Amino acid sequence: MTQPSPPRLALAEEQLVFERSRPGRRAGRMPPLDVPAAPAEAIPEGFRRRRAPLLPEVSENELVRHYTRLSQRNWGIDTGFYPLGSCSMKYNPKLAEDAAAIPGFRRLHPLQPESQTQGALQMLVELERSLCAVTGMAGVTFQPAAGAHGELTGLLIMRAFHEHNGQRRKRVLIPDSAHGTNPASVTLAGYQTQEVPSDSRGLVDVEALEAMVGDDVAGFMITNPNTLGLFEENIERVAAAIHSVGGLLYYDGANLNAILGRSRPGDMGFDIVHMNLHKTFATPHGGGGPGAGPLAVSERLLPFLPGPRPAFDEASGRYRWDEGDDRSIGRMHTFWGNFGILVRASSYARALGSDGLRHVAERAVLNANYLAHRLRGTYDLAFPAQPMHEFVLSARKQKARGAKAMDIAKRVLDYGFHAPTVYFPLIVDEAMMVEPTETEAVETLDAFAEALIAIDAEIGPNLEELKTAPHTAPISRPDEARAARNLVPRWYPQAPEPVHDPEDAGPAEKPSI
Amino acid sequence: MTQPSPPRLALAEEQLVFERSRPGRRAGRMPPLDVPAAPAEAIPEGFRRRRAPLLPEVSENELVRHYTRLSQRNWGIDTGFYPLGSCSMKYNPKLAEDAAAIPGFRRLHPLQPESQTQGALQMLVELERSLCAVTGMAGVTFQPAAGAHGELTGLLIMRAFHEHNGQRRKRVLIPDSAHGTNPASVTLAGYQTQEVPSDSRGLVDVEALEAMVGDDVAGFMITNPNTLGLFEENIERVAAAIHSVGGLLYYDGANLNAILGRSRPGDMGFDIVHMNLHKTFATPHGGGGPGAGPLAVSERLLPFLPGPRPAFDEASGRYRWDEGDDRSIGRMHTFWGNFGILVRASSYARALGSDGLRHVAERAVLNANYLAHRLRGTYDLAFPAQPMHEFVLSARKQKARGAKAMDIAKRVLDYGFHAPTVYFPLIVDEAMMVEPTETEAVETLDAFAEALIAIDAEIGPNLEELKTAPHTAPISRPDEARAARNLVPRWYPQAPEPVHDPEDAGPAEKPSI
Amino acid sequence: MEFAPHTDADVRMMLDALGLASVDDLFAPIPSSLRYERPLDMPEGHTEIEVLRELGALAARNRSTDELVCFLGAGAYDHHVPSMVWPLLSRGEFATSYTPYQPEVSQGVLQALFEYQTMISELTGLEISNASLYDGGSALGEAVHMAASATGRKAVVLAGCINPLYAAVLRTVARGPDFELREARWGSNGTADLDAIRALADGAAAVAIQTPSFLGTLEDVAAIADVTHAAGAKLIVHFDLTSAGILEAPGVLGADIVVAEGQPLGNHLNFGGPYVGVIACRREEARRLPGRLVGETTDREGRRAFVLTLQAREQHIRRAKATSNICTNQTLNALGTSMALAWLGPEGLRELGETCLAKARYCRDRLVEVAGAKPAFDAPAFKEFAVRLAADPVRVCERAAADGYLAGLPLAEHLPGRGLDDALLIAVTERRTREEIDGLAESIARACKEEA
Amino acid sequence: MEFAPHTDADVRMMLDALGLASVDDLFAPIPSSLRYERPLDMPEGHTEIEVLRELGALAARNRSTDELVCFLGAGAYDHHVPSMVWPLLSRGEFATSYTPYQPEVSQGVLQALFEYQTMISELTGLEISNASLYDGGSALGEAVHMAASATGRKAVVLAGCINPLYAAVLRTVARGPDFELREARWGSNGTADLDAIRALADGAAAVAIQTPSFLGTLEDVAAIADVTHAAGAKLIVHFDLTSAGILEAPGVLGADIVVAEGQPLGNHLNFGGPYVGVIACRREEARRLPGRLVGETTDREGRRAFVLTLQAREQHIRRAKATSNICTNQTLNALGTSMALAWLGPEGLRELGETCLAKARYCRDRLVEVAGAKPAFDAPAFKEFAVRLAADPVRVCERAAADGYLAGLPLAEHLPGRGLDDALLIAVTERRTREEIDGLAESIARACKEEA
Ligand SMILES: Cc1ncc(COP(=O)(O)O)c(C=O)c1O
Ligand SMILES: Cc1ncc(COP(=O)(O)O)c(C=O)c1O
Repeated sequence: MTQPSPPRLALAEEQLVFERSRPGRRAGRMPPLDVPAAPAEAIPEGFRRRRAPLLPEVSENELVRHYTRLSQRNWGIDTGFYPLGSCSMKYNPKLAEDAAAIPGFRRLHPLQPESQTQGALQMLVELERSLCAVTGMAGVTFQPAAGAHGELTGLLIMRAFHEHNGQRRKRVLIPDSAHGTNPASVTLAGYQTQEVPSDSRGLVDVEALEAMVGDDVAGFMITNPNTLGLFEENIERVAAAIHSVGGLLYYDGANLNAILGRSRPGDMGFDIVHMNLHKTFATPHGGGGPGAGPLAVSERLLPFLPGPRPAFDEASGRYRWDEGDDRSIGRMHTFWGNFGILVRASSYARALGSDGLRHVAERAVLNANYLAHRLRGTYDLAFPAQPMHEFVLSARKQKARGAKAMDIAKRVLDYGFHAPTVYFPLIVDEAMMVEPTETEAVETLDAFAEALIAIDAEIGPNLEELKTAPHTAPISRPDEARAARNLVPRWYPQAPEPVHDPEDAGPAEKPSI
Repeated sequence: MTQPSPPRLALAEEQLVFERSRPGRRAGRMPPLDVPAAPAEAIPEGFRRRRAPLLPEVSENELVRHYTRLSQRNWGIDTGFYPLGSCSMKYNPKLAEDAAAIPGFRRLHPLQPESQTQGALQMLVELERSLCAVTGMAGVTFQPAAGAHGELTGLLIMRAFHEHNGQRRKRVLIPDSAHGTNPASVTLAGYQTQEVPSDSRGLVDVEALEAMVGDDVAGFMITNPNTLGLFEENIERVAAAIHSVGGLLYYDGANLNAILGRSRPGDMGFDIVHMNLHKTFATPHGGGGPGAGPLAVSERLLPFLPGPRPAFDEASGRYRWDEGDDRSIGRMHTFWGNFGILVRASSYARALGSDGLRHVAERAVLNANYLAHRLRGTYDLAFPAQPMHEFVLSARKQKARGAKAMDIAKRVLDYGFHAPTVYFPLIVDEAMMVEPTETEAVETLDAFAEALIAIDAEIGPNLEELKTAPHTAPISRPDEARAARNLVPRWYPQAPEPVHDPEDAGPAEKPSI
Repeated sequence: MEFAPHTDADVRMMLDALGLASVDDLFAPIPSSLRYERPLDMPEGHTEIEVLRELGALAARNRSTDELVCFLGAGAYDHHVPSMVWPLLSRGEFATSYTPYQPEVSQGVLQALFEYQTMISELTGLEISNASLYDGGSALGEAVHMAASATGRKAVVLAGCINPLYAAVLRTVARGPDFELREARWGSNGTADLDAIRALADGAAAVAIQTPSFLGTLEDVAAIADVTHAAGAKLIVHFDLTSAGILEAPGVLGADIVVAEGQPLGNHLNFGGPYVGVIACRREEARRLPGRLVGETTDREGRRAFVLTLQAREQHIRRAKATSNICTNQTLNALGTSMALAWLGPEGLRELGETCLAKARYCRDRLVEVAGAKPAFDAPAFKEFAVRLAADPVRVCERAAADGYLAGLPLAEHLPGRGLDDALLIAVTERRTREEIDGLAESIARACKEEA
Repeated sequence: MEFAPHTDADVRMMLDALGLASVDDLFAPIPSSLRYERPLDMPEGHTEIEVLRELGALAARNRSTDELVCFLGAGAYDHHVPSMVWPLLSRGEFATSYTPYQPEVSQGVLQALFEYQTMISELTGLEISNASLYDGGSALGEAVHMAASATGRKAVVLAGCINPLYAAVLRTVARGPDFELREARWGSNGTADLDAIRALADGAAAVAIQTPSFLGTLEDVAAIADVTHAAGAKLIVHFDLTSAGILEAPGVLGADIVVAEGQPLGNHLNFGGPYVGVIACRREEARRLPGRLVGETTDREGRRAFVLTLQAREQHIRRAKATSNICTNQTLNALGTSMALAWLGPEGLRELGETCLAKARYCRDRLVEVAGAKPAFDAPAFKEFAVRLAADPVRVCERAAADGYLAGLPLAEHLPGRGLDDALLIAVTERRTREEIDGLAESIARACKEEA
């Protein structure tokens, strides 16, 4: 029988770096001044710092230990299976790290003249071609630093496009299963969000959508496969409905992994597409970022893309920055985007290639279907349709027996896996969203399935242990309400008076995404 | 009260990489052939491999996890305090890793012509100067890959020197407290070892030594401070005795850290000195190696050094390899030694410099004395004299109460530290040899002292737990006798028949060094 | 090179378990009209050896700051990245983890972010830092959002010389909420003009300044704070964290929101990213803060624990009403910043500031002396300064590049119409030696002569 | 830059606890005549920034194989090091650990070494591998010690063309035990001459060969094993592990001890080290094996555990009677070798062999065709081969270097007096492309013409 695993992470607590501090200790030093020191008056009266900042005073030895030990209290893909739905936590090739560390990339200043950065520009132009091939779109901006940044960029393009056509539209539609960044981005772009209901199959209710469209609709944003892992089979009808009122169709690329080389957003009628390279193109997510969220658009939207964009000049055979004209919405990133991540993504695109990317989708969908198949006897599938690269379970049956999705997720940690995404999408009760990705072996899927089945079996005999899980992690469940109520956002040499602010406690069952 | 610490290492077991294997799985691939494939007859009949080797068939994702998890089951300096006596487990600067990774060093072929390797040669020549400064010797060979390799090199030089003088000497003397490599190296050099007793203070019994010398003595090998951490105050008299019969004095540099910039082997009368750069010069020990054991000699022995040696040619201003003449003992390393380690050591020598190295010795000796002071009330000091950079405790009192040095060492692991060296030097009963090094903070020393004191206090109430320690490590005490009796030196798809070989079980209380 | 582990036998077995005949059946949910049956229009896959060869060849077509001695700044700086930083950040447990949604197995990242927040709080003089934004430009945009939300106003005064790239980003994102941007021209000494601010601050949500400014000059934060607060507006300061060892924290001087670009601490130049947007505010504004925020709490056993907190601000809960849309941020880069700060410590940060200050002054003096350059502005500066040259700065830079120097940023392109056609912006970090500075001065002197 | 954490206050407090007045008192045990009071005759300390600048400048004075296309081998090869290897090896838990004396907290290194031993066993065809030796040269020396101990004899026959650098190391270490080295000249086809071996094997402890030989040629291991064993000697084979995917394991063909240089698998060129000496033997010889050996056992709970075993062979127990003096070895490099092998897997290792084989043949053919070179030996070869050129190979190499090629090793210097003054030894790994090979051939052709 599958059993909880002994701890994989370090259980020993680690002091704060500040608590290791001793006055006068040092790690780094500056070279001795080889020029005259600046006179005191170089900094005007009142501009000079009075109290030194409370930075840690710790030796390099202790710093290295500190961060090493912290890392040992953290789970990564390199630690084990990480089936976080919607996040495509696939293997991050080490090849990409080698590529990004080449000094010719890593030590390049963003404002060097084009003549000194031809290789970087060429890399971008070639990556743009690959991303266009994958999405079926006409051109790309690399400026967005993440998916949500791409969304805002896309919505501002949408707005610029409509304004260019003399239209001040109001509404942007999104499915009720949409990710939170979608409505948040809509607001930031100055639009209002309107949610389209899902039908009983978990797909956009096309009739409802058709009833909602109107000529104040700027566009419709959706992932496809959608956040339930289901392919929106009526996407062409959706596109027709939106286009019929002059709206634009926005593709949230979080789930692009499912269809690489198998279907293209451009062919579905999408006008704007962002990609999460930190998902689909396997760049490491860094504990929260950096990512890269390049945005691709169709021909007619090209002029609206943020500038400058990398371009190849046939005549001179040189690469250069193209500023665009005044239709461009302007800059979205201080420089050119998360170039270091783009190098990694480029290495991935080159390694996989046309054939390999297609295999990615095939294996990702195969793994998800296989795992869903293994679990559907024990947990309810939120919707019965054949999923793509991920699927959503509902723990409603388990909840009825006493264990909520959150309990199950926490217990999964004891079994030696990361938890799935929970409580998302919002439209599913006790949602557990599982995305195995293509880089996991079938044995891993089997072991995970057996763990989930074992956890279900614990509900009777072992409920208390389940509800207080995890037991083998570095900490047990933290008091999140207290964290919000009595916000402690930083360390102080003496603990400050607690400040109570009851308003800020979020819902207990927050979407973990 | 100081308590055992929760586990720092991963407790979850990790399969063997072979057990993760699945037929047909792959990680690496070769580029497709861009030249004609070789015809079958390119390899003669009978030369071609018949059965494919049983290498693991594992995806890159699983490989990265495998080695990541294995690492999490291993203790390093970066994990925590590592007071392994005689090993100078000090902080290994990350700066050194950056230096060694510069492509101009890392991707240099050893047989490139001198004109292409001027920078590497210059680095070696400059490092030689620093090592000469530290040791007070005249010249260095970088070929020895570790301390023991340096010993053999030095002993072969000793032999060549005597033979050059027409003498075939027989004996090499070593103290009875010597490290095992010393007598082993003596044998390999074709000499016989003779042990000189230690006196009641833990120093070489000079009178005994004087009685033992004779003109068949090729030389005397010793560390200073010796392996008890005590400075051989009579070293000049020792040198005189050895030199009086034409013998040579060999300095085993394992303890050089204690005297950096404070005293020099050359000034003590040593003729041959090896350094363990993986100790004194802070290069990482890699789980057992690589190290670097350069050997320095006095003027008269220079011609006997292995060639080629890096040299600077004043006339041309170029660096070159100097083969030496036929007095050279010849090559000890296929190429020039562990160059990548030498780059690291060079970065250390440059970072610390003359002032910094002196501070190293000061802090190392201060730390050892402080820690000895904290512990001497609880544990017996093997010898009462003021120690240098390390000290040897005897757990004889504790043994009488039921806990051996080995038990205490194992229990130390539970308290969140690496164990000291135990059962070495052989002349101390229940030896525990503690070398804190200079890079540890006083809080760490205090915490370690308190742990050792707490362990002593466990002997009464908690003896069973102590004697079965460790309890928080990835495994409990392994059956070493069984490992030797029934040697399982590799994995097999099916476990082979046990082969019993009772002879090979070593002593239960092996020196851990 | 592919990374999926499936053998043919695995695929067969799995399809069998699913009762499917072929891999194509997995894509049955996609209408046939939408199935893409051709190979993607891109090269086939390549092995690791080939990919590294290709990308190595591209990288070799760049002339990086390994090759050219870098005096170019303008928002991205060639500071030293301590050797310990990236090996630690690259550890798989950090680098390959997602946002810490499951705190029980994410204490490493959470605690490291909590420490980062503390350091940012110390440097900015404001209590609350978030866990990072995209970059210095987007941080400015988010700060304006905060100020607008706090004041219910929609205008922002850009005062002094703010990096035009930051301003450009702000201009773009201002289109969504229709923020009004009012530019208060800077004075002839290269700093904000208090009267100009006063004239425009009325009814504004915020006044935004940058100090040291894009031109390198130091702004009088306290004075500007007074003017700003008098108009009921919030003061946003874009700050250079590398100056924080010697320059007073803007929060102490009256700033309400401090933003910064964290690249100069612990992050490589990377041709412009990934960098890290820093934002800090007062406790009163905590609920308006964009992005992730880590807070301290306890677990069931009362042990200290760290969690993402005040999530009710964020998109995944508040959705259309969230303070921002940010989800993925720049955590790893933020940890790089905090590791670099921990490595420096208070004394190292002070030394860093003093060193940059002294070297920039020396460089300016040398240029004046050797190359006949004229300081473009006379306000006190930190590590960056503008000089006017006797020849076209673009041509001078080209010539200097041939000598091995990245001489700086010709200002005309970035600040057109400001009479800066002859001006060059030069940054001097602690990595530059006197010899390099002397070499630059000579190279520029030569170039000016040859171009004259 | 110093790494000791002591503040002045720490030092004071600690000295006080010890009742000492000053740091100098710590050195009281050193007689005053031996106290060194001057500063050491070397530069003062430098900061990280400075040290990296200095060493970077030195490295820039080298022309590495990043810059030159490498066809040089002769014992060190420009094979691909998989990207995953060094980031994993560099993890502090591996890199900063000592020899695994405390198995309870060293299972990571121990298990990884056990896996390494298994892979070496598979590749060599012998059951027992140790946990590494220093390098290929010293491994040969240790093998001869083993054979001498097993046979009680003192002579060793060096047959075929063994890398002269390995032979040189053997010659040096042979002085200690007074081993007698007998050189059996190789045949005109560049392989060992069976008759020459037969003539010398009598009373010898071992016959040692290298396959592929230094000249790249393949030896007939089985035939040599017969001759060797007929004389009661042990057969030592120095093997190229990169060929093990296509060449039969020497142990299977009769070798008693197999040694190798592990560099080509997973280790960078590093100007000659750290590399890794490989040694494997039959079970009967386990107690003669030098160095560390990891064995499997169980812990008190019956869980699988790994330990250093058969330690009674080793210096720390057996002292003067130990099988070797080795203590510190090359563990990290051995793990690099096993990671590279795990990455390749059986199929990758086979591909590697086939690729090197094919490319070396193509290269040889091109040189013959384009540059008028003549193969120096006609025996089958693997990845390395010697050709005779129409011009002085040293001069040709100089010219080729100007074209960007590291053309190979002129043999005359390493094998003087063998009539090889016009011979160049060329290695072709899987990293070389057809284009590079064609380029080399053209460069050599040009050079030969110009030198003629
Ligand atoms: C469906 C969906 N949309 C958008 C996003 C936001 O992307 P990012 O985190 O890259 O900003 C996510 C991230 O999880 C997502 O899953
Ligand atoms: C005193 C002493 N001598 C010699 C050696 C051998 O050095 P190495 O392990 O570098 O071969 C050691 C190693 O621990 C030692 O402590």
